[in-house]
This record gives sequence, structure tokens and C-alpha cells, in this order.
Amino acid sequence: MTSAVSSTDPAMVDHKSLYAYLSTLPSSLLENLYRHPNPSLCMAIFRDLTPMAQKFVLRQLFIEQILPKSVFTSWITPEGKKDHDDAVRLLNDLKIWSEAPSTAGLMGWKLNEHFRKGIQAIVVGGGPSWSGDDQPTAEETTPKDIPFIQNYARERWDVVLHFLAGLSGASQISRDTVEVLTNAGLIRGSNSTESGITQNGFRFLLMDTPSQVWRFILAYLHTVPKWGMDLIECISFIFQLSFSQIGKHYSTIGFSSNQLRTLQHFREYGLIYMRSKKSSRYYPTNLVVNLSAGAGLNTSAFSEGYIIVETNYRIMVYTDSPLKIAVVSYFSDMLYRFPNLALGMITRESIRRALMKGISTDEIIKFLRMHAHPQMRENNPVLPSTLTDQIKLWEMERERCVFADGVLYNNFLSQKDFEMLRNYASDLGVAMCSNAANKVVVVSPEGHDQVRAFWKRQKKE
Amino acid sequence: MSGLTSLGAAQAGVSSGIESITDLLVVILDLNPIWWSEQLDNGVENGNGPPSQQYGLAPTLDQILIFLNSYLLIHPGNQVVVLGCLHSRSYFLYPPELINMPTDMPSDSRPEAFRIVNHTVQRAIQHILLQTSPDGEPAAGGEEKRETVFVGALSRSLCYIHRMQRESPKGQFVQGRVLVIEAGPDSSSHYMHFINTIFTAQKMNVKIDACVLGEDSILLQQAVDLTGGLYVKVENPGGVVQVLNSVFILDGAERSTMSVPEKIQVDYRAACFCHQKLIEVGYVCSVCLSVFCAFSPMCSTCQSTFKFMTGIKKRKPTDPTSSVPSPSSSSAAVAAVATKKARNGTGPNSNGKA
Amino acid sequence: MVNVSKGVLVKCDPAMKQFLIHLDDREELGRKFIIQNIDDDHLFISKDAVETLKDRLDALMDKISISAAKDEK
Amino acid sequence: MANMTDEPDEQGYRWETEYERTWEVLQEDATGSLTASVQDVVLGIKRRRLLERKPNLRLGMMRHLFVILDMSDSMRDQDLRPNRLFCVLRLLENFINEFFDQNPIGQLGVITTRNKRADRLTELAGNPKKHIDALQTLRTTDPHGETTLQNSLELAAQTLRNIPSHASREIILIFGSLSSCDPGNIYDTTRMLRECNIRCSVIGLAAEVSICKTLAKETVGEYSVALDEPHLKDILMSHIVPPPVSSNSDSFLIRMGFPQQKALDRLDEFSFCMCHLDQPEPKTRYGQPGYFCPVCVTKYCELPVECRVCGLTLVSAPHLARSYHHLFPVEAFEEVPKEEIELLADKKCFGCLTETPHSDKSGTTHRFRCKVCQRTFCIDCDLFIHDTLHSCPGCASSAAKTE
Repeated sequence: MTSAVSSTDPAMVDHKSLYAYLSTLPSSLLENLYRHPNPSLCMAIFRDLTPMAQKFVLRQLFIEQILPKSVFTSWITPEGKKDHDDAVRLLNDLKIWSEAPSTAGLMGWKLNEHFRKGIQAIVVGGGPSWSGDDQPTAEETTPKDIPFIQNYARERWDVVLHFLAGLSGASQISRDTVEVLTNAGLIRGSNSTESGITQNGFRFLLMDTPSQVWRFILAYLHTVPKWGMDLIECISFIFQLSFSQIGKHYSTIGFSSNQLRTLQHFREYGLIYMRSKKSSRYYPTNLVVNLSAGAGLNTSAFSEGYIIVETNYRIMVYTDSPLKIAVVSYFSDMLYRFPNLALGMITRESIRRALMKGISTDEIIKFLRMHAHPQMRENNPVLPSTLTDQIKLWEMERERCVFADGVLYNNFLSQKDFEMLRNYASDLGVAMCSNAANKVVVVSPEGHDQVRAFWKRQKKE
Repeated sequence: MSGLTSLGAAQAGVSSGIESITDLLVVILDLNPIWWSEQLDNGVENGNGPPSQQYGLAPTLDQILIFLNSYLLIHPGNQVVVLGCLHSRSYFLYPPELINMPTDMPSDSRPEAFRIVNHTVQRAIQHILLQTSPDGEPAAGGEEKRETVFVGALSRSLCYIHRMQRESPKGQFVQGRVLVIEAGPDSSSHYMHFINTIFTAQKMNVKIDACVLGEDSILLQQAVDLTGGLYVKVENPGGVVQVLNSVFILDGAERSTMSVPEKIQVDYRAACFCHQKLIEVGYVCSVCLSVFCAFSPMCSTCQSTFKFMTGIKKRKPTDPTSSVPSPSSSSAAVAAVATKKARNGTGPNSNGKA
Repeated sequence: MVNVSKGVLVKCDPAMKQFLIHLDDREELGRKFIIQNIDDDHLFISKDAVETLKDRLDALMDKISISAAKDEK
Repeated sequence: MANMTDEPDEQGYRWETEYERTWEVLQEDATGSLTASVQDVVLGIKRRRLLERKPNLRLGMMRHLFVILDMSDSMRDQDLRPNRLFCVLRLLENFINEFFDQNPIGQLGVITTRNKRADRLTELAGNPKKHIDALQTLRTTDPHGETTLQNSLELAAQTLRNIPSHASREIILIFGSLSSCDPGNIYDTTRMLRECNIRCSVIGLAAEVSICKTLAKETVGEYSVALDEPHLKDILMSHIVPPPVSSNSDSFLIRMGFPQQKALDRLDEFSFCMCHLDQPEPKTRYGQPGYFCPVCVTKYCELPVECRVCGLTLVSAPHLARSYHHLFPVEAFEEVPKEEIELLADKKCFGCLTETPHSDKSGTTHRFRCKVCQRTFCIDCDLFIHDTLHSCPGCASSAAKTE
């Protein structure tokens, strides 16, 4: 779940989960995140914890005094040791736990008071209701039904993807969105309309919709401070949206200017539907509901199967949307186009072209399996194994030789010298490869000068 | 499996058909009105200990709802079903059987999904308790009505889990688990249905957990032991939620990584059909396997007559050592019986105690 | 005295190593590029030969793989 | 839906049977979709399976069964994937697990016959694991030579003969070859089997053999030839349900012990267990809790077992109860007639709360009522109740004191 790449370089925003993103925020920011009256944020964070961390918090929920560390280790079996350490590290990173002396004087883990109150409010109830939730829903003339909202959401989201895929005829999108896309590292810095899609951009297009929305919102949160908007308010508004019910409409009375601006942005991405720019009601769409589950949740609910792959590498795409055909043509050669079907062939060249673009075969296979036609889902494995094996072989074919810079040490005088140098290099972890028979060792460039200094010192004695 | 083993294996992991497991927790609440009201009465009359010593239905129910919310909070995929069982009837509380889903709900700091579950359960319990005033039950003996029959609720929950497994989409597997929260004493009237339901749960590998508030329950201990569940007897009425949130919230995989209460010693002795008394050595009818504590010429259940037997059973020469039933071995059997009688009174470990 | 030289370490399967040695012997790239043959699947070669070597490898791969699409068209 | 057409009960090979005209059964309804009629066909099959239930006979409980496995050259034949022997071994393992699940106090033994000789692979015992391990070892021995019917039957009968008469005695012969090499006259053996009341069923893998047919007929057994693997599996599984016992065998009252599992906390209570006594190092089980025989206080690790010291059968209550559902099966539910469907109090199925669909044109209302407790169920619950649950939820939650 967590592949937290150092977030200092925004272009490389690649957070898979909420935890990865939050652990990059300064602790003061986290503190008032938990203090926020609306508990939806605590709920989102709690749901993102590992199962053992969740159980620790639940056991502490109604216990006031601080429990010494030994209590927590007594709660697990030897088998659970690794999970226990992950949970402790996780809870400390998120500032949910802080070290404090327990009543018996031993050091223990203290549960953050605000986080405890937030979870208690969720589980016990009785606290103030979530803002904007219980205003008497003003009489909506014709409430929109769910299919309408879902179509609207897909349509708006496809506009963003169209722009990303650089298809001509894609209706224009706002400058803010372009800024968010650059921030997400999906398009190159040029703000010209010409699409400078990056490698991440290709991989983004291949992902399933919920993880696309999730990555997009994380990038959005990164650009919010640039627009001078309050990050906390924006985060808690997003998570409140994610726990609302689809099909119901909520009022926008009492929203701050920041929230209204976010609302307009989301309207453009299809995360919410509003009758008009100034309307006072908004409907959360299926893209934003249960967003907090991150990329993991039921991807099958979103992807209606439209791709059939046959054992002779032919691929049939039952769609008329140019976007879907463009995405599939990244890794296959399109042969014929019909009104509701596009027929293509997966060949060695098409796969190599995709690999050049930086798309890995695992992503291609995951994409094909996710959008597999229901008819294909009957057989097990879903994709014909001849195809997946061949694709993997074509990928391995390109990696037959691995080149790496290095520094060669050879023709040592004595076996003793050779062993001394090799052991020193391997202790440093810079020895890339060595051969005792012909007394040769290759050291990585970074380690080279240390090894040389070491060798000079040895020569002096 | 297919293609290059390394490639095939990498792909087999995903395509084994099961992509995601959703956990379905069925909670069976014991709503036996007589037992709960008795709790309040003896609380007031002889006042044994401060009021917090007794189990009130309302405070206990609140703690159980907190447990349900915690369970739903852990993972969006978790599902909960609640059943209530009285002396002679069982009801689905959520999804509701008698009333329909309440729509107008005061909103508070709980998310909507949790509030729907809580309100439905509370509304359904009110409806049931008002509807079945004590005399509403079929006329049965006083003692009789004090006992709780959870077997019906248990078999209905297995039917429900079976339906959920049938209707789950292709790559999803529904893992069922049943938690019985029992207050009143056991009733052994439905032993047949009980044992069939337990074997079905075992076959569906549905774990049955038991959280007992009143006295210990032999039937629940057997159910927990046979299906590999957990059994905890809660002493302090205020601590119900702490026990539920610490022990019974753990799902299959976590029970190996987190410490759980150790296995209980279950008393598996059979009860004889004639006196319902637990016996150590008994006589079993070879046709209908009913158990009797003493030899009787006719079997009461299947009316088959028995040839008179002297209680000495020819030892079956099943192991190769004694191929022919030599006279010596039958005398050994007689000797064994004799010593047993002699030692019966004084034997240190003759576990005749109940 | 110990001899130190900079270059590129190539890790590949033995079959590919033989192909590289073959290229080196027949000086297909104009000159010898292998500095040291370390063991079965490691070679140490001079830095400037890497680019041309990659193209030569791709050419080899194309030569030995038949593609279904070609006879399609 | 896949193997909808081949019903196990037709004899002979598939190409001889006239194809079931499935395409005529499926008609398009008004909207042109086939789903409605497909559902009806599926429900029809489920209903038929329900009605095939055999009526309730007095079933012999204590079963002693010998499985004679033919290991002759013919078992190398590859008409069953990967070859006959492996296919049969795989099915046998499944059979053994299911057998002990349905007949916990039954006992089973395995005899193999090859190279004109018959030898006893495992003793008559109640522990499935022992048999399955023994079958695993068979995978390495390769079948060769000829079978001997007479020797294997004699070997089985030698043990079964002195089982107390109240217990049922059975032999299942899995016969792959077409010939047998017997020292004496085979008909004497069949007469002896009939006198000792040993029921002998034969499962032929190749073709119908007349001696097997007479053997099965004389000893009131079943003889069937397997067409393909699923058919073989069905035949094997049909032997799980205890055979109806012939009325002449008198019933007995068997003395049984119900030991209690005791955890050993005090040091002086530590003891060896009888079942692992001949294992290389018994001391590993020294401190383990075990079941103590009420008569002679010897320790055993698992039940059911027969105490080696005092000969008492030791069994736990659930074991006995496991066979109850053969004796008190749930009677078939009756279908709710069309006109009554509307005035039903609860619209939902009592078991799983599904709103059963409206009654379709063929008049079936997919709702079934239990005669005892008048509760109504959908068809899936009906099947679940009769196949696995073996007890009606409605009766379980009604106050009637049904034993």
C-alpha cells in the first residue's frame, strides 16, 4: 500500500495511500487536522491504518490512562511481531501515538486526545452532526437520479483524460487543471495545449478510475497551498464528501470561499454535480464517494468489461470512445475500426513501443484483466496464459544485458591483498562483483575513492 | 500451471479466482425478556452490589452497538447482520424482518451507514419487546420460558450467509462469522437441530464465537470448540464493549497474530436419553445410536428389541496380534470390569463428578 | 602494483556473454572492448562501447524473433 | 449449467443416448431475452434433485468397510486422466474423508491386489489420516501383473467374519481388469460371503464382467461400470450413505465410553498415550492433554478409537450425533400453491429473507413450506436445508419440544 516517494519533488507525486501523503505533512498541521470538529478525517485516517494498528487504537479508545509499552507487546503472538513494529512506526509517524510516561513510571504510548475524541464521536455518536448534512434539504424541484449523476461524472472525467491523452477535439479545460496535472507529473511543464505527456501520464491512463481520481486529488492537495487556500479545510471537505451518500443532495449554505472554490473545481472534474455554477445544492458523484479507501477498493465496480483478448494475440475493444481506443493502441496495433468495435493485434513491436514509453508489462496485464469482458471472466485464468507469458518474454528480452558503471581492480600481487581489499569493499557494500580465482574485484564508482584511500593506507604499513 | 513456471506462478496468484474477501459478521442477541427483567428485579430486591452489577438491556445494547460501529469502521467492505432470539422465536433485526427501514433519523456525529444500522436495530427490538408481552409467548412452563433458544437464529444466519455467498460477484468470497451474545441459561430442547447446525457451520468453515453474560453455557462451549471460535464469559456488565472490541472484533487472519483467550476444556460427555444425565459409560442402540445409562431390553426411540447381553463385549480381534478370539482375552475383559467396580469408590481419578 | 581501470560491468546470461566475446574477437565494433572476463555471467568492458553494443543487441533480437504480424499484412 | 445434459442415471455410453433438445426448452420471452427461461430450466433441475431423495429406511449405523483396489496392468490404461490408478487414488482420498464425515464410528480398511496376490494395505481403523497416507505411498508403486478376486475377497472376509453381527460388513471392489486369476472356485467364495452376510459392491472401470455381476447380485451389493470420471465420482459417493440394512440382523446394545478431555497440569498426571506408543519417540506426547478411557484410564489423543486395553469403543457425543441426520431426515417441503402465495404473511423467505420472484407461467411459485412449522422458504434455502443443514430453521426456532 505505501510506496511513499520523497515528496520534495512534487512532479514525482506517487502516493498510493493517505498515510504516505499525511506522513509528509508537518506535525502541527496534523494536530489541527485531528482537532477539526468534523470527525470524517479521523475516520479516513483510521480506515487507512493497518489492521493491527486499528485494533490497538480500538483497545485504547475507552481507557483513559496511558498503557506501558509492555502491554502492547503482550497483546501479540510471536507471529505478530512484524505487524506490531509496523503498527508502532505507523502510529508514531501519524502523531496518533506519542511517547509519554505511564502511571507506573514505565514509558508508554499515549493516544492523541483529539484523535480519540474523533473516533469516539464516530463510534458512540452524540457529537455535533457533520456540517451541511442536516440542513433541511430545500425542496429540489427535480432531484437528479443516480444514473444521470454517474453519466455526468464519467463525461467530465473523460474530458480530463482526453486532454491528457492529447486527443484533438478535446474540449478545453481550465488553467487550474493544467497546473494540477503538471504538479501530478503527468504532463511536462509546458502549459501549451500541445500535450507533453510524461511516462507517468501513460501509466496514469492505464490505471483504473478510482486510483486515477485518488492520485489526481493528492496532486490537487499539493497545488492548493499555491492558490492560497487553507489546506485543512480542503482536506476535511474532501473527506466529508467521501462519506456522503450518492444520490442525495446537500446544501452549500455556510460554505467558506475556499470551499466554494473547491466546489467549482470539483464540478469541472465531475466529482460533484451542480445544476449551475451558482446553484446552492450539490450532488456527490460515484467518483468521490468512498474515495478514502484509496486505490484498493472494488475496482470491478467501476470497470465495465469491454476488452476481449484471444489466444492469437488479437484484441477486440467494444467501444466507440476515442479515449479507450487511444489507450489500447499504446500497446497494440489497431487493424480495423467498426462503429462499436475496434480490432487490434498485440505484436512484439507494439509491446516494445509501450515499453519504450515506460509502461511496464505488469501494468498492461493489470489493465487488460481489469477491463476484461464479463464473458472472459468465466475462465480461469482470465487472460490466456500464452499471451501474458509472451508479453513478459518480450519484456525480458530487452533486459538480457544489464549495464552498470564500475571500477575494476585486478592483478593483485598476493591472494592476501586481494581478500583484504574485497572484504573491505563488501563490508562497505560497494563491491559489485568479485572473482577469487583470478583475483579481480569490481567496485561501484561511489565507493571507489574510499577503497582507494583504504588501499593507500594499507600500502604505507 | 501454464507457460514458464516463473511467469505462470506470478500470474497464478492473481487469477486463482478469489480477488477480494469481504467479511460478514452475524451477531445473535439474546433478548429473553424474562432474564433481562430478572436482572433488574434482583438488582433492586436484594441489591447485590451497586446497580452497575446487573446487566440492563439498554446499557448492554448501547455497548453492542458501539462494537458494531467499530466493526463497520475497520473496513468499508465489512458487513453486519443482527438477529434477536427470544425463548421460542428468532427475528432478523438488521436487515429488518418485521418493520421496514426507518427513513427519518436524527443525524449526529456517526456516519449515515452506521446510523441506519443502529436505528434499525433499536426500532426492531422495541417493536419485538412491545409485541411479545410475557403472556404473548405460547403457554410453556415457568422455568421453560427463562431459557434462550439460539439454535433457530443460528440456522437462519447460516442460510443468510449461504445466500450471500451465492450472490457475491465472481472474484469475491464472503467469509462468514457468527457471534452469539447469550444472557439466559441454555435450553437443551433442540439438541438435534443444534448439533446439525454446528456441523454445517463446520463444513462452511464459519467460526462461531460466544460472549456469555449470565452463566456458562455447555452448548455454546461445544459450538465454539467444534468450529474453532472464541469463548469469553464477561464478568463486569460495564466491560462488555471492551471485551467485544478487543477479542471478538478480530477476524480469521488476525487471530494468529494477536493473542486470544486460550481454548476451553469442553465437557463432551453424552447425555442419556432417559434421564438427561451426563454419563461416562453408556449403552448405545446399534440402530438409532440413542444413548442409555443402563441396559434395557428395548430401545425407546426406535423400538428395536435387544438380545440380553451380559455386559461383556467380545473384544474385536482387529489388531494382528490376537487373530482368533482366544478364551483368555474374554476373561481379561471380565477381570477389567471387576477391578473397575472395586476401584470405583476409591479411584483417585475416577471422574464421576459432573 | 594493483591496476585500476574505469569501465562498465555487464551482467548477462552465459549465452549472451558468448555473443559479446564473439563480437570482441571478430572486432565487429572496430576494436576490442572487453577489458576483463570476470566469471560466467559478468564482463567488464570499456565505457564508449556500450551504445553501439546495445544497438547490435537489438539487431540480434530482431533477427532471431519472427513476428506474426508480418505475414498478416 | 455446464453438465446439464448428462444425467448420471442413464446407463451406457453417451453417444447412444438421444440428445436432450435443450435448444427447444429455451424460449425467448416478450423482451427477447432468454434469461427467464434459463432460470426455469435450472430451477427444474434443482427441483428434480430434491424429489430423488430415497425414502427413509432403517440404516445400518456401525459400518465396517473394506476397499479392494485392483493394481493390475489394466490400471495403467489412460482412459481416465492421467491414468486409471492416479484418478482412482484421487477419488478415493475424497471418498475416505467424506465416509468418515458421514459415518464417524464406521471403520475402513484398504486391500490391494496385484501380481496374482492380495495384501492388506491398512487395517480396519477409524482414523482417515492413516488411510490417506497409505494411499499416498501407492502413488509410487507401479501397477503390474494380474488381479486375484478370490484371494482379496477371502482376505477381507477373514476379518469381517468375526465382526459382531450388529455392525454392517461391506466390501467395495474397484475392478479395472477384465480377468482374474483365482486358485479355487470363485462361486464357493461368493456363497461364503453371502452366508457371512458381507455385502459386496463392485465398481467396474473397463467393461461389465459377469462374475462381478453375480457376486454383487448374490451378496445384495451394487454393480455399476463407470463411463467417465464424473460418473465414477458419483458412483463412489453413492456408497457414502449407509446401505439399508437387511432386516434379519438383530440389533445390539453396545457398551460405549464417553471419555473427557483433561488438560494435564499436575506433573504426576503425565502419561503416555496408547495410540503413539509404537511411534519412534512417544515422549513428545507425554504432557499433551488427551482422552482418558473411563474404564481403564488409558490415554488416547483422538477419538473415535477402540481402547486396546479394555476393548471399550471410545467415542464423543458429537460423533454419535453426526449420524443422526441419516435417521431423522427433514421431510421434503411442499410447494405453496399459486393462489395462496399472495395471502402469505411474510413475503420474504424465512431463511435468507430473499423476496422470491413472482410465480412464472409454469405455475411454480418457488416458495416451499415446511409441513411442521408452516414456514416458507425459497428454493435455494430448501436445497441448502436438505443437502447440508439437515434441520429446518423454522422448527429449530419454534418452541415445540422436538427431540
